[in-house]
Amino acid sequence: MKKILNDPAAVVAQSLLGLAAAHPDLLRVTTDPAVVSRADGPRPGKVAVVSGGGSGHEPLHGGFVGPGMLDAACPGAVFTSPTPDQIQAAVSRVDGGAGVLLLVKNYTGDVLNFETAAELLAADGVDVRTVLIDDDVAVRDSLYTAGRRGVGATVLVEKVVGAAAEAGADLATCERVARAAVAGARSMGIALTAPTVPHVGEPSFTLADDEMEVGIGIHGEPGRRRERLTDADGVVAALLEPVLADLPFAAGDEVLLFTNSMGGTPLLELYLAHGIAEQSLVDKGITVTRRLVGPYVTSLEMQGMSLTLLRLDDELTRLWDAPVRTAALRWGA
Amino acid sequence: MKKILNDPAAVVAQSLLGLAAAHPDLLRVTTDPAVVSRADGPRPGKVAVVSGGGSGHEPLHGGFVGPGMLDAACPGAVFTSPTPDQIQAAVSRVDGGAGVLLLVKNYTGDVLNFETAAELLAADGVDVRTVLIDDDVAVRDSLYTAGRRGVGATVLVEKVVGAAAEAGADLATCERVARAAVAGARSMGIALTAPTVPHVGEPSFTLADDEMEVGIGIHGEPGRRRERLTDADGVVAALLEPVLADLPFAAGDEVLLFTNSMGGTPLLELYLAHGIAEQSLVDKGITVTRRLVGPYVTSLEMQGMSLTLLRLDDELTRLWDAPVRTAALRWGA
Amino acid sequence: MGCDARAVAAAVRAAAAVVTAHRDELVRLDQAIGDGDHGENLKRGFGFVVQALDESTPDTPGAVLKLVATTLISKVGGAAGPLYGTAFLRAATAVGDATELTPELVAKALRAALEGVVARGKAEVGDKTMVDALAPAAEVGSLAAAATAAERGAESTIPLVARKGRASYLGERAIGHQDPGARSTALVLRAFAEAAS
Amino acid sequence: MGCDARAVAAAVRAAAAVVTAHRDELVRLDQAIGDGDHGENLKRGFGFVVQALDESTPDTPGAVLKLVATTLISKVGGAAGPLYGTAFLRAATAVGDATELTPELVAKALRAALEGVVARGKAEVGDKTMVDALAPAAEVGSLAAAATAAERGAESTIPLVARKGRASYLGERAIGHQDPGARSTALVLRAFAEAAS
Ligand SMILES: Nc1ncnc2c1ncn2[C@@H]1O[C@H](COP(=O)(O)OP(=O)(O)O)[C@@H](O)[C@H]1O
Ligand SMILES: Nc1ncnc2c1ncn2[C@@H]1O[C@H](COP(=O)(O)OP(=O)(O)O)[C@@H](O)[C@H]1O
Ligand SMILES: [Mg+2]
Ligand SMILES: [Mg+2]
Ligand SMILES: [Mg+2]
Ligand SMILES: [Mg+2]
Repeated sequence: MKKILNDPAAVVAQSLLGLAAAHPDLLRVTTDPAVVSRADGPRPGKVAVVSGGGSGHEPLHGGFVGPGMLDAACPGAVFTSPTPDQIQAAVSRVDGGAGVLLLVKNYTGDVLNFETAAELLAADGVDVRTVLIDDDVAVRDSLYTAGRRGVGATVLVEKVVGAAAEAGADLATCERVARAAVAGARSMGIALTAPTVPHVGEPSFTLADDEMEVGIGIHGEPGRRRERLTDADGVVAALLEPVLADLPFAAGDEVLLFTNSMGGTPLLELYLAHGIAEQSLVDKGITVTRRLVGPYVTSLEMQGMSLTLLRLDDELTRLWDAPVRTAALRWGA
Repeated sequence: MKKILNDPAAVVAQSLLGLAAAHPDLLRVTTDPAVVSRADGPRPGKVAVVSGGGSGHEPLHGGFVGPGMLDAACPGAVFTSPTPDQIQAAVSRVDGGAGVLLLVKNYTGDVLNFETAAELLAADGVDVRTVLIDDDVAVRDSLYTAGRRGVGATVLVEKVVGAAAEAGADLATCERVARAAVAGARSMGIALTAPTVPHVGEPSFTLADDEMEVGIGIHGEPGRRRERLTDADGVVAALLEPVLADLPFAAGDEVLLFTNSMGGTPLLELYLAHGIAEQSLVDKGITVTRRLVGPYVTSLEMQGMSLTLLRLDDELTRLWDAPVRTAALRWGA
Repeated sequence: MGCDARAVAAAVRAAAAVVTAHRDELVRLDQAIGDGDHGENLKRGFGFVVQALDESTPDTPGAVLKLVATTLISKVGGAAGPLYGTAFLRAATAVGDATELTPELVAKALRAALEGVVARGKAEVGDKTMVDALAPAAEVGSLAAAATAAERGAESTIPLVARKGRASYLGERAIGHQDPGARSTALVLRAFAEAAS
Repeated sequence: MGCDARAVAAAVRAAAAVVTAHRDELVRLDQAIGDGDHGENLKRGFGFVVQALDESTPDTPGAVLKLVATTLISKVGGAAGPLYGTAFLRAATAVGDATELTPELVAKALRAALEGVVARGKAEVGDKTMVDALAPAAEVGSLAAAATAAERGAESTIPLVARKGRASYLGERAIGHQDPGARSTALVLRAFAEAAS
């Protein structure tokens, strides 16, 4: 295993110390339990927006804590959802008395732990709502399964909901915005290489030099199928087609196009793929009015990428454009 | 070779198209010759700050074009410095009549091509100055060698000079600021894996699973020596000690600490290393007043990191804090 | 051997030891069809359980089970944390204040554990989860029989397509792999059975 | 064979073919002690040179050499672009308006090329650069002898530590590898010699 690492069991805590050191003006961090919260929180009268999940997806979620986005994040062990105690601690650090919105990626572990935390918080009198994010079209959605995974859309949902909360929206409005963003977002990803989880010490799967995993998640789970690695045009088409077909997106739509690196894919390749994706959308009569390009929802050092489309209306566009000041996403402030 | 790529010979041009698509409000891009320039340039009466170099180091330099930083960048082929024509074209796109400062990483190829361009520009009556960036302490500096390489400090120099130019400083002042930043900056890097150049198709070197290259550059050149991979404490010490000893930095200094990923090292590890580096500096009585953490000066998908220290005074601190609006670095705007 | 709080604590320690010994196996199973953390999650969680028992062992079997439950819930995370935690919590409630566990109470606890896991996770037998190990175990009389039933149940997950948990993302590709949670459930029940014998 | 503009253009095309054929070898040499692009850089550059010659071949040997120079300077980048470009530019100036190259003019052109490279790159013999191939070549009379001298010079770089160019970053680790620019210089001169014979 090639990593810059001390004790694998302490990687999350030690990394959080570095995050805190890097952004003293922005963040407060505790390691037991692991919580990242706004330096200027709690904000009385403001809805608190809290998310979290396994570590290894950085900058998600800790890198999105700050004015205009998340109030707090609770990072679990690598690829392991946080515990209810952690979630409760995160909420108590930022609860401004106007209610709490939990943004949860739809994985069994995340759902169960946030569910428990929400019950305990409600029992303590906190007005808490939960919105599940489930944008991954690689997974069939059905009542009888765990449902679609939450992947790239997470950063988009966190941004628009954070903007609404920052502007003073009440809990019901924040929840409505979150559900609208989730409803309009679809994603799909591929991997060229596997991530290596520190406590495992070897790659999560192996791929031949001419193979790619299509329909990959962000936890080193194998994808839906293994295919021959195609050129960039082929990769973008393999991602874009199922995304477009699922919602479906149609000519005339205005969208945000999010071209995400899984971590190890360099910007040179990512921008190349982004350009192809934009051109494909233009060809289909879909107007890209906003974009995000970079490694934002990652899977450690995995090479690969995902595309997320979010259908925009005026409200979502305005919320996307609103100022944000976090470690990983910042504009207008 | 596992890459999201069409024709390897066209990778730079196709990636630039994606960069342009992603940032239409910010950038203008041409591919023949390859030039990235500010959408709002040229700015009459403003010193134009221009940089460039081989591609494969993204977001350097194109990701740093915009208000408060570079006016234009000229990306060469992967790991190959740009040509004089390209540099001339970049300058002509943004020359506002108040002079042009060329920021050049100290490599023979970059130096020679920028030198030729500068001669041709001067012959055309452009007031052009050149500042070489040479911060890599892994390379012995001597009159009889090519001198130290330009690595991590590049982004810091581009930021402070860009801020000075944006605020209306004249060419002499911009040059002075650039020289001051170069004089106060030192870097060192290590690699855990090698990058793969698209037109080569295989990794630039091979390392055993327990080895690291110490004193690596950003072009897949082998480093000064190969050592057994240590833990994160060991890696940070191996980078920090030669950096501190070189200037030298001393107790009482105020510094900017830049913890840079070479591309493939995930943020989880990078923040961990950053935390260790900050603590080491605290222990030595050096005060870290500003930081930058992320993949900013990269070598394609190479895993590894570098540390850069920049000694700060009031002027450099103020210039660092000034607003910047580029694809990769943005605050206050 | 009487089955008082000390005996239950000893059984839990034995389970912790088994889970730790099988950490890598469970990691490998979870790598094949999940995210590779199940062995590490349970090892970490049971490590905290042993630590909590070292600090003070509660007086009744029910209280021991409850301590296991709250520790797992607060320390493990992932799917296994709440599901294992709920199983132990329901078992604790089922045995009440009894100072010794009778075979009847053990059977009742197993049924309660199953009900808790199903209530939380909504999985049915055949969905390729720990329910495939726990459900047959809850139908038989003794711990020894439960362990054997759980082992068979865990093996029965091998040919299945998963409908719950991470493995469900794989579709047909999950076929041929044993569910890690079912395997760990069988391991824990076998450890309990041996400690009780 | 007379050495007019057409003959010089033919020699340049021959050099382009050789450089292209040896692209991978030059990439490998540059990977060992540089950044792996030398073969690609020269292949790309000479490709544009051939394209320029296809469009129109200038009238004099000097004009052909100047077209090679400006094309390499404007298309190659890296260290090799300006250095090769300067070499051809100085050679072009050295031969002036002559319509045929005499052996004396060839020798003069080689010396001018060397002076240009040294003026730009500040390397001396023994610094492990293309100067190690070009300097001995510039001392002899004929193109054939120059090619042989350049080949020996290129091989002489193998045991050296580099003091210029990227290989200088490697210190002792550059020992045992041939300098790619010296090797390509020998290849180009051999192609010229064969075309002229
Ligand atoms: N809905 C569910 N009902 C019952 N058991 C489940 C459910 N989802 C997952 N599991 C069990 O949890 C196990 C995975 O646990 P673990 O790897 O620790 O958590 P995670 O999947 O969050 O990484 C699976 O092997 C399966 O037995
Ligand atoms: N200062 C110099 N003087 C003469 N030749 C040099 C000098 N620096 C580099 N070279 C030559 O350039 C060659 C490398 O060319 P190339 O790989 O195309 O450029 P780069 O080093 O910029 O990648 C070296 O092998 C060496 O022969
Ligand atoms: Mg997990
Ligand atoms: Mg090069
Ligand atoms: Mg798991
Ligand atoms: Mg080279």
